[in-house]
Amino acid sequence: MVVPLISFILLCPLAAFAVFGILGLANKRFPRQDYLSTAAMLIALACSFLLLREVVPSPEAHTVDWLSLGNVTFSMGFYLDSVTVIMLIVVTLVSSLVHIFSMGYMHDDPRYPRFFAYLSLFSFSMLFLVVSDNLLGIYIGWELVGLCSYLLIGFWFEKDSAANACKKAFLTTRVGDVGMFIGMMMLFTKFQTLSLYGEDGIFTLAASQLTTGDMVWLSIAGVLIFCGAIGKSAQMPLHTWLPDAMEGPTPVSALIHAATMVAAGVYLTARMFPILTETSSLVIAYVGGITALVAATIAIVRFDIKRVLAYSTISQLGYMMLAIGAGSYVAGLFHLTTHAFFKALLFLGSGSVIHAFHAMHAHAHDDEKHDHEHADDEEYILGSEIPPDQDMRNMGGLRHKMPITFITMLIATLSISGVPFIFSGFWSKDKILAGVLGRAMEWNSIHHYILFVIALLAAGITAFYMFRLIFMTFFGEPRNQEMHEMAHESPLSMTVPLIVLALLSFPAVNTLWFNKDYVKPPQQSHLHAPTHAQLAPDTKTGGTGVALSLFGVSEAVAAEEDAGQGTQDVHGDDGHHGSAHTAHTIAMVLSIIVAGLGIFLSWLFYHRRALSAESVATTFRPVYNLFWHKYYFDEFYDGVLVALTVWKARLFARFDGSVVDGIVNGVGLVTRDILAAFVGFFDNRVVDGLVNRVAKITWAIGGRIRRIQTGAIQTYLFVVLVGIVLLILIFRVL
Amino acid sequence: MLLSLMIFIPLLGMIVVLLLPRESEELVKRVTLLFTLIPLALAVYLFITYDRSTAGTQFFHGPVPWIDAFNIQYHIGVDGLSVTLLLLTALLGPICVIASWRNIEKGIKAYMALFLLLETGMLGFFAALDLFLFYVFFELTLLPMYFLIGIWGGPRREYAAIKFFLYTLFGSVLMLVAMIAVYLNSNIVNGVAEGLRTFDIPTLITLAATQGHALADSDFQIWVFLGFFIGFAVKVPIFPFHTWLPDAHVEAPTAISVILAGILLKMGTYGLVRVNMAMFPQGLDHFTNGIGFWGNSLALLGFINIVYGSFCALAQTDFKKLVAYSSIGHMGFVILGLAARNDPGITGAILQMFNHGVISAMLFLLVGVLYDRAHHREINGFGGLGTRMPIYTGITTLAFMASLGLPGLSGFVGEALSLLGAYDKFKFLTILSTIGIVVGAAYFLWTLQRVFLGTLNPKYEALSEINGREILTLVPLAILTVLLGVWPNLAIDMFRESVTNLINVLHAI
Amino acid sequence: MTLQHYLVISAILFTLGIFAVLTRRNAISILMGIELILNSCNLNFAAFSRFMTPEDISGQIIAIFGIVLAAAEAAVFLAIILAIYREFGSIRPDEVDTLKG
Amino acid sequence: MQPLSNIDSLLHFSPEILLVIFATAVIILDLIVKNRESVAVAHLALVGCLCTLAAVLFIHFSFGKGEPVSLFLGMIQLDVFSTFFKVLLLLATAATILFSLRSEELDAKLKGEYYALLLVITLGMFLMASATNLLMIFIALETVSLTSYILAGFLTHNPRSSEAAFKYITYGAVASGTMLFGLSLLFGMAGTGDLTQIGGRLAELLASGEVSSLTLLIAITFVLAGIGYKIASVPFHMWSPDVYEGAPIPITAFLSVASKSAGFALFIRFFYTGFGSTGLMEAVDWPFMLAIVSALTMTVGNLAALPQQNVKRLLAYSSIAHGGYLLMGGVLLTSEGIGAILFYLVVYLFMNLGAFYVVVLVANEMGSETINGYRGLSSRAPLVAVAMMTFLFSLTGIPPFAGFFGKWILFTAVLEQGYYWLALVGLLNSVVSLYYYARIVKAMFLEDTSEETDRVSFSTGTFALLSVFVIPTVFIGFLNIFYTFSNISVSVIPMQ
Repeated sequence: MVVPLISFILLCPLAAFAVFGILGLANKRFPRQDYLSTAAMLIALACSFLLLREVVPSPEAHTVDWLSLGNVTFSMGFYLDSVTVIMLIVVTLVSSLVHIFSMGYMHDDPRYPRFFAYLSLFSFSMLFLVVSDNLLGIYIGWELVGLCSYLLIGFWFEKDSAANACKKAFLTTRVGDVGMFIGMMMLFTKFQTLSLYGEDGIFTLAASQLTTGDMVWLSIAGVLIFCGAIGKSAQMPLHTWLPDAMEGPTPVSALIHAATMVAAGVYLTARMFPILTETSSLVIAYVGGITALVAATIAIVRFDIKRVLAYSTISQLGYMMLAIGAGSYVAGLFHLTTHAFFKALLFLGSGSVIHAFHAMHAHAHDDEKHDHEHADDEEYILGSEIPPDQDMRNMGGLRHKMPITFITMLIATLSISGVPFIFSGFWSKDKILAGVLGRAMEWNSIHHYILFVIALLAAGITAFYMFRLIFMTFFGEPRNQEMHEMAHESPLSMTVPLIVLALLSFPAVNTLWFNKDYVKPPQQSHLHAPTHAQLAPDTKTGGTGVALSLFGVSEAVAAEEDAGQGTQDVHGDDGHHGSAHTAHTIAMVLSIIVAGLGIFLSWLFYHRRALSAESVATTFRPVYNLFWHKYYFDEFYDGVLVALTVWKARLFARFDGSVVDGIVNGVGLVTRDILAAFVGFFDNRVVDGLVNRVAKITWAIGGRIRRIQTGAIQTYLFVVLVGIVLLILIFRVL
Repeated sequence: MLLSLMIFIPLLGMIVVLLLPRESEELVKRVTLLFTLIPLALAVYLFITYDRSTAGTQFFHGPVPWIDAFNIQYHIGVDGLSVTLLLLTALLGPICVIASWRNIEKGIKAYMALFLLLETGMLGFFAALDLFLFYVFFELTLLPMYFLIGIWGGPRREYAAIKFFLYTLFGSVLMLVAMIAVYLNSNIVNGVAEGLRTFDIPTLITLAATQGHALADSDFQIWVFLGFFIGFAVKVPIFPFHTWLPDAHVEAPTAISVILAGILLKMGTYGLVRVNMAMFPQGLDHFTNGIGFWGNSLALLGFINIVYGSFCALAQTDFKKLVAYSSIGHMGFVILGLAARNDPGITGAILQMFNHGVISAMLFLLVGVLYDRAHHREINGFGGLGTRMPIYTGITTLAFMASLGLPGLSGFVGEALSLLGAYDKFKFLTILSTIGIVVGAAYFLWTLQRVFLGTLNPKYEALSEINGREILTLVPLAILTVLLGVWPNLAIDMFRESVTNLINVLHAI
Repeated sequence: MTLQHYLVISAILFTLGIFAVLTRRNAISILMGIELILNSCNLNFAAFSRFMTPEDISGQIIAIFGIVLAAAEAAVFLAIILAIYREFGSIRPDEVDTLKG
Repeated sequence: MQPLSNIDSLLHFSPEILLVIFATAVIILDLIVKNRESVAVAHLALVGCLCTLAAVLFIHFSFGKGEPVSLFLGMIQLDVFSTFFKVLLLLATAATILFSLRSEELDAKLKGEYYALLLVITLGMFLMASATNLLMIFIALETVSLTSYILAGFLTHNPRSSEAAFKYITYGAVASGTMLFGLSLLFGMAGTGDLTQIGGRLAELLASGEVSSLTLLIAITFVLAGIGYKIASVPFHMWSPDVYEGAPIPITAFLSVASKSAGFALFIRFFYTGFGSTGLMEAVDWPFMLAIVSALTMTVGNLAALPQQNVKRLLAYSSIAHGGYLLMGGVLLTSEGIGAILFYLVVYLFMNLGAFYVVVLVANEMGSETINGYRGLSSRAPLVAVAMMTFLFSLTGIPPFAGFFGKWILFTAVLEQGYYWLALVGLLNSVVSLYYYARIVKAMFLEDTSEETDRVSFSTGTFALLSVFVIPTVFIGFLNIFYTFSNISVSVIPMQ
């Protein structure tokens, strides 16, 4: 029953896309592409729910030979365990909602049908990635979602900014993917397979064959594969593409760049969990942690509503990475799901706000806007130039104008800020913090303490900027009257998804994660001594979760106790149980505190105006600048860039000065203009030149020989004489 | 017999075409199309009826004595590799005819006649089992190619044509020396000559593997390997013998570029597999055993091709030249895979050969479509075409994605396998080669952006969408691209046994 | 008079002939040089025949044939010189150089 | 074998006699026929060739199936080898006569002498191919030379032709003089004029030290000067470009094919019979000398051909280069090598004569001998252009044309003897040669004349003759008969 269901889930969106493709090739149009795609997604959603029953008792892989060589066989197949199912549900759910939302949001777009076709293609690729049971399959899905994001970011490709953004996104992720591919090559050469599960899958083999001697290359392989995740999930230092990706339509940002695709990185890392060594885990954790903090700080000072969300996404993804890196497998994935819902909600909400403004905007300054978009895209992409309909400084007091949007977004914000107990975000985040702290206490490793602190800070800042967003957008006085007049609540097709997502932001629907029997973290066979120990926090809070999600806090501790007992007999050493116990309590308390603090501060700043952001900004000018300039990432690249552009102008005038930014295009520029042009030059002058030189020389010799042929007969006879003499001499000498 | 029929029907077609009156151009085209479709039908029949379970060559014709003085025989047959490439050749035949339907102004009759001759040459080359026959067919493709580029080419066609001709001839004379050397040693065992000399490839392969035979001497094999290698390297082309390719491609008419990239390049790699690897395993070993400079030389060449080709492509502003250089890069993967000498490597290389044939054919056809409309190929001269010609943009995107190795499309499988295989032997070089993947993505996407994305260049407001005939030429290739991307076994089944067999030969030494 | 004397003389003749052919600026002189060469050969044949194979006169026969052929050659040569003179108005060999390269 | 007496020899000598008869008959007929335009004379000469051919074959098949027969007390030898060349030469002569019929540059008044001389020169070449005595060799050589001087200068009132004749005779006279000197030395050392005995004698004398290797070296070099001048090998080649350019085209064609073939016949017989003995070759390593000469010859010929504009001159250099290729076969001392030479000569006959025929046609129709005169030929006379293309690529040695097979067996023979450097030089040269041959092809096909010129029409006879050259040029390589024929013909050449 499993295989047909999954196949069906995959086939629905694929078919929807195929219809579009075939008709498009025949230069026809299918008028209701939107219905088709949406229907496909809904069916897929239904099927994924059916799968819930199928998965337990035991995860299993169903494979077919995909590519069989003489003695090696690459199989394609599905692997179905609890995580798969949950991911399936999340993806299909969010996707369907986004489909519905788009019907309203994209309604008057000239390429309306194409948009849905792309969405379907994306859903297919994402689902394929989720269900496939081997690295190759994952990689395939991985690249395909990359393609879709390329197509969708560049959906409005007339805008040069969009054109640049999509290229940047694809290339940046591609850089990561190459790392991942190298990792795959390493694993393949070791194990001669790319399947993960089954007795001849990588995990089993790794567990059985590898010795401590292999730890080094295994760590390298792990990190390399993680590179793919760095690219896809926009971790530092490859994060710069995600903010630019906001050039795409907002539903896309919600679906791809918040809920699903970017989370694929986390999913991949989680899938790789069993072969992560201590080193690679630590690397992952640090990358995640730093990303979380840095992105959050950047988000504080953005004014473009979508960019704030973009950076918050980066930060949250960092959070998940941190969790996985710190061994809190379940926590990471739990946060992935919760985040998927509330972040999608936030984006869609912002979308509805933008839509409200944009509608008006279209009438008011259409051409003017058009101009400035093409005026100077470089600026624009750096984000210092914000389209007015996304600029929070033009908003304010919208809560009366668009109540539904306001309420739903508020819920989401509470959830992401980790407001205790009734919001799912709190639980997932709390799990992560607890996990990190737990690991720190068991191994009492300084690293994990640092990471824990980072995570706390990030949590606080998150709360701060999210509420900043809410306050600036929905509270206070309208800053831009004229726009405010025009603003209105969005149509039903857009508000319904908001409401649904809002409901999903409550823990009750995420109970699966609290059921410790449902999601079991796999064994990590390559950590040193306290290996098994790291499982404790998860299972424990898993236990707690169930209780808490149903009753109040009070029982939480009690529940925790017996959860503790539960785990104690699993791996019975009291020491760590104790540590885990305390870890969890501390984590929970602290997280509540920082969240509260953040919210309170932002209330002071942006609602009560007891403190003025400006004054603070001026007092801490350097810090503010650092944040404002996103740690000078782009500036740094552009600095390099300018130098190169000057060179370019001088050396390679034939290249047009197309707008380039960000590391990828920076590198692109280096290779393109310096290296490539050099190589091209080399090819023309040197290699080809050599050939032509030879030809010329031959020709020249021909000319010389001609000149001997003077036409005077006596010269000829002289040559004869000399020839004879030479021949004779040569043979006397020899 | 069937095979001979397939090879010589185009030749017959040439004669028929030559007999037609030069006025009736439509008729000429139709007849040519017919005579290219018959081989296609036969090739499909071969493809279906080929026994995938054995490595041996099938559909023999011969050996029929031909020139007794040198024991030269007419001997043809196919194994999995040849059958795949025969199918590719036969497929591109009609496609090119259709592609040339409108845009050949002068001398359509001569054009079609030469094209048919060319097809005979290519088909014969892939089927020949007698070394001499092999060489004759190899050279037979030169003349028509020279004229097709030289007469119907672009402004610098004369330069390009003679350059192509000289380059290839240079390569093939070295090949000739090696070939004669093989022939002369083919009957010497332990220093004493016994029996007849032979050109028969299967025989030679077995001889080269028998102890004490002159052909099995490793030094001899190394030199002969070099001779053949240079001959094929020019065709592939392998750095530094590649500079004829960009010129030839840029000047050649669309259909001919398709043939160049689709088939002629494969003739080089096919020769490497059929002769260099199968016949001289020790020679191959000397260049690929990973010890010292020579041990890495072949892989090094592959790596240089990949990176060098990609960077050159990045530097181009001429659409066609860019595609041409990208071919150089992609053939690098083939070399790398072959150098690996293991299952994934060789399979990947062969797949890459076939897929590149299909994909690059698409790319050149697409360039041609654009050129027929805009009459220039300056990438920076376009912009925003995506709004004017959506279908064209769609197909181009597909081709580009396939070419930059997007999984799910055929380009990926070959590349990935070659790299997987190569990493086993040449870790460092392989990792460096992956640069090619990124750069490849870079120049294709950058081109995509400059040509199709952004604001529409006002010059091309009135650009017409790709028409039915052009779509007809592209769709089969596109289907193949997707099909082999999702179902590589379809192709691999054909030559799995042959590859296994080849590897056994290689490991026998 | 031993064989050597004849050989030396013929060698000298030959060399003179070659020298004349190379240096003279007049076609007729060149013809004379050629005649010298041919005659040195004839002398050789005769001498060899006389000293090496006294009983066999084939050498002398060759010499006679040589003289005949020389005469024929001279005839043709003179005819051609006439033609040259008609066309070029000169018989200086270095002025007859329209064909070159 | 016992040499036949003069009387018995006459029957075997009938081909030569026939040639003489026809030569005189041609002159007489010319005196009788008043009409200057009549082609009767030419046709008579043609008939003469055919009769001679018949006689040659008849004798070959009737008397001992080409068992070597020595005629006129060992003056000349009649065997398969000479028969082979006689057939070859007659073909060349017949072709030349046909060319001359179509060539418009010849003076109508002198037809009789012209064709008579052609037959006489053929006679001389017959003798060159079969002479086995120093005297006969010299006579044959002179016969050929003298007649060819006259033929080269045959265009009265054409300064170029006269100049060609002048240079030719001056050069030729000196060369043959030098050769005669060498012959005299040989005669003196060996004490006999009989080629078949000279070799043995010299070997003995060398062994006994009565002959210094220096003298022998000088003698051989002088002989080489004479033969090298006939086959136009470096450094004795310099007459040929000028003469070929100045002479009437049919004569150029004839010289480039026939007298080269005859020269090779003489060379092979002389060196292999005369200097073939191992002892002699230890003293004077003439094969190595010739190897160097051949390498130089092909290189110089090809390189000098690159910049040429005049097609006749270009073909002159190309034929020098081909002389170099052929010489490679001569240094190997193997029957494969000689067989290769013979086969290549057959191929060369057809492709080179064909090329020159096209030159004649173009000279007639376009009145130009330069490459530019060939521009757009493909559109004006497609068949002729295609034919020329065939000849040129065959000369280059590109499959599937016969030229390739010729080179193929030549290089096989060379490599078999381990002369790798020589083979490599030769092959690289053939790559270079492609360049200048392709220049003509380029002019004919790739460069379309701007002004749309009308198509030139040729008589069916022209096409018939053209196809006579094209068809062999395409198919010789694929037929066994020619290989076997050339292999049989070398059987009489003694090999050490």
